Amino acid sequence: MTLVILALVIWVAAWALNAWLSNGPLSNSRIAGIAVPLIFGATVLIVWELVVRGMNVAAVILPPPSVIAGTFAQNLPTLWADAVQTIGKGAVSGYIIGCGSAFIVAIIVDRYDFLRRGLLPVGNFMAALPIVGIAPILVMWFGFDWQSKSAVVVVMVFFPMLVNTVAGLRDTSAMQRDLMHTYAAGYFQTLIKLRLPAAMPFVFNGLKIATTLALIGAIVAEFFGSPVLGMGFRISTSVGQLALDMVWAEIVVAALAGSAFYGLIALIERGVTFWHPSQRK
Amino acid sequence: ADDVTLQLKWVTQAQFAGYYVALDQGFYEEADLNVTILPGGPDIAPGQVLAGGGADVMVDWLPSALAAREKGLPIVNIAQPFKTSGLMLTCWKDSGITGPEDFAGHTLGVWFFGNEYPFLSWMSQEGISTDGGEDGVTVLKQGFNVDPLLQRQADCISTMTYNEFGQVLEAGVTEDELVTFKYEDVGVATLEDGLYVLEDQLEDPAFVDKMVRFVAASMQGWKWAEENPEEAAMIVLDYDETGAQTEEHQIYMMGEVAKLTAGSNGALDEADYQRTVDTLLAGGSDPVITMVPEGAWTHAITDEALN
Amino acid sequence: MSVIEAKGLNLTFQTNDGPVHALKDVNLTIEKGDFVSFIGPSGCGKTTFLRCVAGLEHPTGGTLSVNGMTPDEARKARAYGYVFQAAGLYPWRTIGRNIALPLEIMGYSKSEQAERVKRVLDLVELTGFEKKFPWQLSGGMQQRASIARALAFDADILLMDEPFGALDEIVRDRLNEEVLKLWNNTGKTIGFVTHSIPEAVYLSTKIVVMSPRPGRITDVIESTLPRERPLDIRDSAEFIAIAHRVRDGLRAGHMDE
Amino acid sequence: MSVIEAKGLNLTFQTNDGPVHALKDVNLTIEKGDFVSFIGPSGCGKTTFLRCVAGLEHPTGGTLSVNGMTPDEARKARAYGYVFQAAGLYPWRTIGRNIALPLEIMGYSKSEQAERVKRVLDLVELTGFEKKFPWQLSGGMQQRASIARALAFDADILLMDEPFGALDEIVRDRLNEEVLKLWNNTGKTIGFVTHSIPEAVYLSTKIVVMSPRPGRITDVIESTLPRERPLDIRDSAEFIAIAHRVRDGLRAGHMDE
Amino acid sequence: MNKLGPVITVILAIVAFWYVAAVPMNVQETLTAAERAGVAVTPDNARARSEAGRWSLVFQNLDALGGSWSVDRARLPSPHQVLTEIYNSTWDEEVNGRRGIVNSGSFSNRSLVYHSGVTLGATVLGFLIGAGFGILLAVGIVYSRTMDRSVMPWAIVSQTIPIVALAPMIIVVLYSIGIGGMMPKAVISAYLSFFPVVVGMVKGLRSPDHMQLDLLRTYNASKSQGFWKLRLPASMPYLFTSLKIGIAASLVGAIVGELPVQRGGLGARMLSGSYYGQTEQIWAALFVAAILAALMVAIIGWIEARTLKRMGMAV
Ligand SMILES: Nc1ncnc2c1ncn2[C@@H]1O[C@H](COP(=O)(O)OP(=O)(O)OP(=O)(O)O)[C@@H](O)[C@H]1O
Ligand SMILES: Nc1ncnc2c1ncn2[C@@H]1O[C@H](COP(=O)(O)OP(=O)(O)OP(=O)(O)O)[C@@H](O)[C@H]1O
Ligand SMILES: Cc1ncc(C[n+]2csc(CCO)c2C)c(N)n1
Ligand SMILES: [Mg+2]
Ligand SMILES: [Mg+2]
Repeated sequence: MTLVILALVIWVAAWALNAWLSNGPLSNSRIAGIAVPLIFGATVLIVWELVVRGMNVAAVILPPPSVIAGTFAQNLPTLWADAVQTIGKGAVSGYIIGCGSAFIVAIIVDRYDFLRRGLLPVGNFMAALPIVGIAPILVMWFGFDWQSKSAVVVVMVFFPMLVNTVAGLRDTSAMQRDLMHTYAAGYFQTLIKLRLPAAMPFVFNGLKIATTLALIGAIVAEFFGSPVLGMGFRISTSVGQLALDMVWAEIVVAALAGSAFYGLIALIERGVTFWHPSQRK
Repeated sequence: ADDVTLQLKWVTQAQFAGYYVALDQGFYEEADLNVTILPGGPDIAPGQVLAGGGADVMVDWLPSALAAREKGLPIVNIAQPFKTSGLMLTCWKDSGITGPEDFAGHTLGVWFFGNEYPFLSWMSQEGISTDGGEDGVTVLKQGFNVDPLLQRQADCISTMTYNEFGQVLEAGVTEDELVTFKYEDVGVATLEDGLYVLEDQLEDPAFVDKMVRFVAASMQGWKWAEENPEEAAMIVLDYDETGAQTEEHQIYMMGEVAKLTAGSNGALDEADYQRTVDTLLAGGSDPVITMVPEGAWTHAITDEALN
Repeated sequence: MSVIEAKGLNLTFQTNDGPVHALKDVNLTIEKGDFVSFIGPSGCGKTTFLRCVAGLEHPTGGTLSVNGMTPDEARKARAYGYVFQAAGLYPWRTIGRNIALPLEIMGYSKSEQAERVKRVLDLVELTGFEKKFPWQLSGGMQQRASIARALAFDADILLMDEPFGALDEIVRDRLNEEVLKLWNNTGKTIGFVTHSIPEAVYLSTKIVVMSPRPGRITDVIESTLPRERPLDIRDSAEFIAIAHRVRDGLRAGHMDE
Repeated sequence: MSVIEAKGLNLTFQTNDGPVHALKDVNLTIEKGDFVSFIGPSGCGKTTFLRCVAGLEHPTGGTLSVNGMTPDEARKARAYGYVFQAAGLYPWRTIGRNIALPLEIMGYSKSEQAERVKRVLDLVELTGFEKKFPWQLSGGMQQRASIARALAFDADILLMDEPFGALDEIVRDRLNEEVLKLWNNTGKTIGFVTHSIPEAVYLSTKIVVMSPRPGRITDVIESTLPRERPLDIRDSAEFIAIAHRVRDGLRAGHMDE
Repeated sequence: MNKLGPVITVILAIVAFWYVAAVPMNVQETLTAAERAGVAVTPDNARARSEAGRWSLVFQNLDALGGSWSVDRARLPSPHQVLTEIYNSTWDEEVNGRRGIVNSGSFSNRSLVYHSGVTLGATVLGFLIGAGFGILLAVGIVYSRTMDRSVMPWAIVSQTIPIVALAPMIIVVLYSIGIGGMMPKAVISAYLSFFPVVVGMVKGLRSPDHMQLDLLRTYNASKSQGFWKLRLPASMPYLFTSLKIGIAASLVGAIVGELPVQRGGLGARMLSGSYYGQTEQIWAALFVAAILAALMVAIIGWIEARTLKRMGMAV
């Protein structure tokens, strides 16, 4: 019980510290911008640890963060091999194929208005097909290895990417298009010099959404059949073995990799769409 | 009436007919019990539910129960309605497999989620590596169905006599196209579907009393089911909320399950238990359990319930 | 031969609320070297007329010729440069590359591009800003860059649709002077839309006053001001007289509403 | 007692690119019933000064009093109405409810609200448009609604930041006349920011010419025009003389750059 | 009509492609069935066929492919098989089935109508929780710098966690504190739907420009007046856009929650379809789920159109 009260005290104290950091004299400094979320994250972990220990929560229900950290450190090779299988092979290949083909299809769809009006509503409908239903089908079609995971990721990222890219390609002002018209520019010239650059903020929006989807898709697909390797395999097997610490270690890997993947795309976005008001400040 | 919650290992099907019959026929009610049956499903670990207090008693396989016990979850077998193992490996005959010695180089489908222990024990007893390669086997984590076999993504898959094997046959495959290895026959049988509770709960006489009545009524249900397989199957069907089970398949399943429960009066047979433990310990470099488990079962309940 | 000649021009937009008669019976002749301003209340069809000339909009009646061709042919022959109300620079291109844009599209060689960009940057006094991005420049500088872009390829006709609408009066004065200088130096034919009476009077050889619903020309005023125009010509009696006439024309148009 | 009194006012913004000296040593006294225009090139601090008066910005030096209080106290006492450059009507409220917004916030009773809305709608000649949404009105009508909103509660001071910047010249003329009428009828003290020299001269009793970098007052011109001003006063010699002085002041400010 | 034309064309093209694709996709099963029925096929054993290419099998056995569009346990059931399954498990089951509504007075647990209802309940409950929580969080983030800075980054990280992996554990943990029934599924739905709502709502609450905010300051308006009179109405278009994403996510959440809890619902249907190799059942449940999603999005769209129109914000 004392541990739980301690957790409460720490929570309040950390919140007060964060409130001071955000609103006090340091509020505009870079340090505060980084420290505040970190302090918040650390507080969550400490409170988690104290509550789990204080209330004697069974390790097979929720292990404390310290145990998870230990498991993480001891199983680095396994975690790494799983990540290579799931992220390196399944997610990344699916991400590239899915986003790449959506990009190309978007350009074609955008060119022919008939396709746009026909394909987008159907696409929206297909995008609503729940992935957990599609995954077993794709595992049946593409086998147990990473290819089926890749296929699931392709299906998951395709429509968000398509919709965003199509929206982006249309996101030019009438004036920008008229300008091209006054130069009597052809379709490809307009595409390359106007529409593609103008579409980039949308394209990156799609790419960012797709990062988290790719990761989740690859992991989920492994629940429906896999080799004896991979993050989804490990999570599902470890739950069965009541090795919850290992489950959480994999979740940590997923969160780290997901955030890193997202961050990487955001970084590239910053370079490519440096001109967009949202990137300028 | 006392409340009892039972967590099943898998979805509602004739594998658990005894409990549904006891519920349906009022055996639990007669024992002054108010029983709730929670069906299981993929990725629901019954042990976790038990540990979290979501259930009082669960159905599990002994290997995974022992492994969980070694992991620090103090669960105890209080009854063992299944005498015989229904687990088997089913292979295409045309894959050229005639015995375990031919497994090398083939792809085998295995259930994980705590169901892999019997397979791993068997393989390590045979000295076959499960890491793929020339003289090992490639293991797939098979999903919930027999497609990997039918579509030849694997040469062998795990099946239960009462369920997946039937499905293979229902899909039009004849028995002479197949080679089957029953764990029971190759000497690595482990105890399946037993009833487990948390150890510390057994110190509570009221709980013990509840379990005594529960086990007694459940065994009454099992015996009724063995005697009336078709009606039992229909009862199971009535309790299946997904509406997915078919009459035909459940009747088949009940028939096969009855063969597995046949030899048991509900009390754990120590010899069977010992054989399971030996099998699990025998796993060479990578045994499923590392120490001889202690206190993993008790006759306290069944002694009381069955006299 | 006149550079631009409109005879009985009509344009009706079909909209959800029914047809909008944007131009009605517009007759206008613009000679080579003319500086023609279009002035009139919002919605009177100034932009629409300029867009018809540019081949961006297609009249529903009457004839319109540009350099003796149809507007579409003229557009394809790249007969004019068009300056929009807002600068409309592409934000992902530097000022230099924005100005080079029409040149790239028209297939000029790299060296020719560089040379022309340099020349027009000089003309609009933006030398040194070539490598900057549009948002790093003030509104007036952006507007000058957009004029430079229209000047980069040698079209005889320059169409400007409220190019200085968004700028403050002082900057506007300065750009007015520069446009006049440019017109004097190059002898281009200029069509210029504005809302400002002084601006119209100050710049033009011919002021076209328009009126809305339906959009039509209500007055065409030939300026009597000399070609050489210092800024303080705006305080001269002649200037004020012309401004008066324009204002009266405009007010008459507004009365109808 | 003066209504607004600024003594040695300074305001420096801290930005990423270093400090911006938006107002430097501003001294200004505005008496009750004055109509004061602020004119100057973009970025000279006109808006900033008005916002200081309104208590929306806090000077970093000097003193500023409004009705003898600090600007913040005056804001809390609801001493002024503020009209922004764009109409800034809330699009989800009808014209009537937009005008009622300050009244709701200040806790007027329903019946009082209705009565006042009716009165100011009448004042700006928008009776009958109460139930319309902003986008159903023309720009000029929207701007009048926004003035009505500022008039709905009885503040002695009216601060207007380029209220007619987005309108065309004819509409602007009409609104100018109306503002003058309003000022004559109510005797309010008005602070008015504009970019247009004729507008400033036409409206004001006092014209404040400002200059940027750092923002400061370079000239304060007391108008000699009578309070009663027909539109064609703008062609009078006196008007042109004042306009000249303003233009010179402005050009001097621009020269520094 | 010219709105439907392209859509129908695309659908027809997809259906045509689907039928064509079904031939090579199902060729193994088709030939095995044909072989069992006594038709000669080449190669004549399943093992050799499993090693041959699909297209080569198609061309070697052109006359034995009649069953391609009616195989049991098809890898790709043909469109009419799926439609028949949908019809059988909705109308037919309810009207003619022993447990159907006509004969029993309540929806049959073998019908997708019943299972849609189960899923819908959890979806709506979860959506209400998720959207409500998302809106509250957004208000907190907009009004508190501390929350903005500490919570927002973690809200993004939370979306990189594979919820499907957590779903069974969430369910078990909720069981353990005595929460069962629809609630665990709703919690997963809420987890998936809160994020789009937070993101959209934060954007929406921050959408008023400086001028609109300053206007209120000149009236010396209080914070709550600023919320009710400015921020909230200004956020409406953003709110509805994110609610549409949220409800679709919520449906996915409910289905995910139904996988491990085999107690009815479309998710349970999909799994049992997979469990027994009944691919038509999976496809039928999939399509019904997508139709449900489309319907719910349409309902929110309808409410949006009405609300925005009443607020004068519809264009
Ligand atoms: N693409 C269009 N479709 C329908 N109506 C249009 C279109 N373009 C312009 N109009 C209508 O035609 C009329 C003339 O418009 P135009 O833009 O030429 O006016 P303008 O004189 O340039 O006005 P402003 O000073 O506001 O720019 C207006 O009533 C306008 O609403
Ligand atoms: N919030 C702010 N932060 C930093 N700098 C500011 C801020 N507001 C104004 N400035 C700077 O202060 C100076 C004066 O700005 P202000 O808006 O008062 O000019 P203005 O005279 O109203 O110009 P305009 O005619 O363009 O409206 C400008 O250089 C501007 O960039
Ligand atoms: C995820 C998961 N996969 C496989 C099994 C294996 N299993 C054990 S009993 C049983 C029923 C047999 O008909 C099955 C399939 C499981 N429990 N959970
Ligand atoms: Mg126009
Ligand atoms: Mg300003």
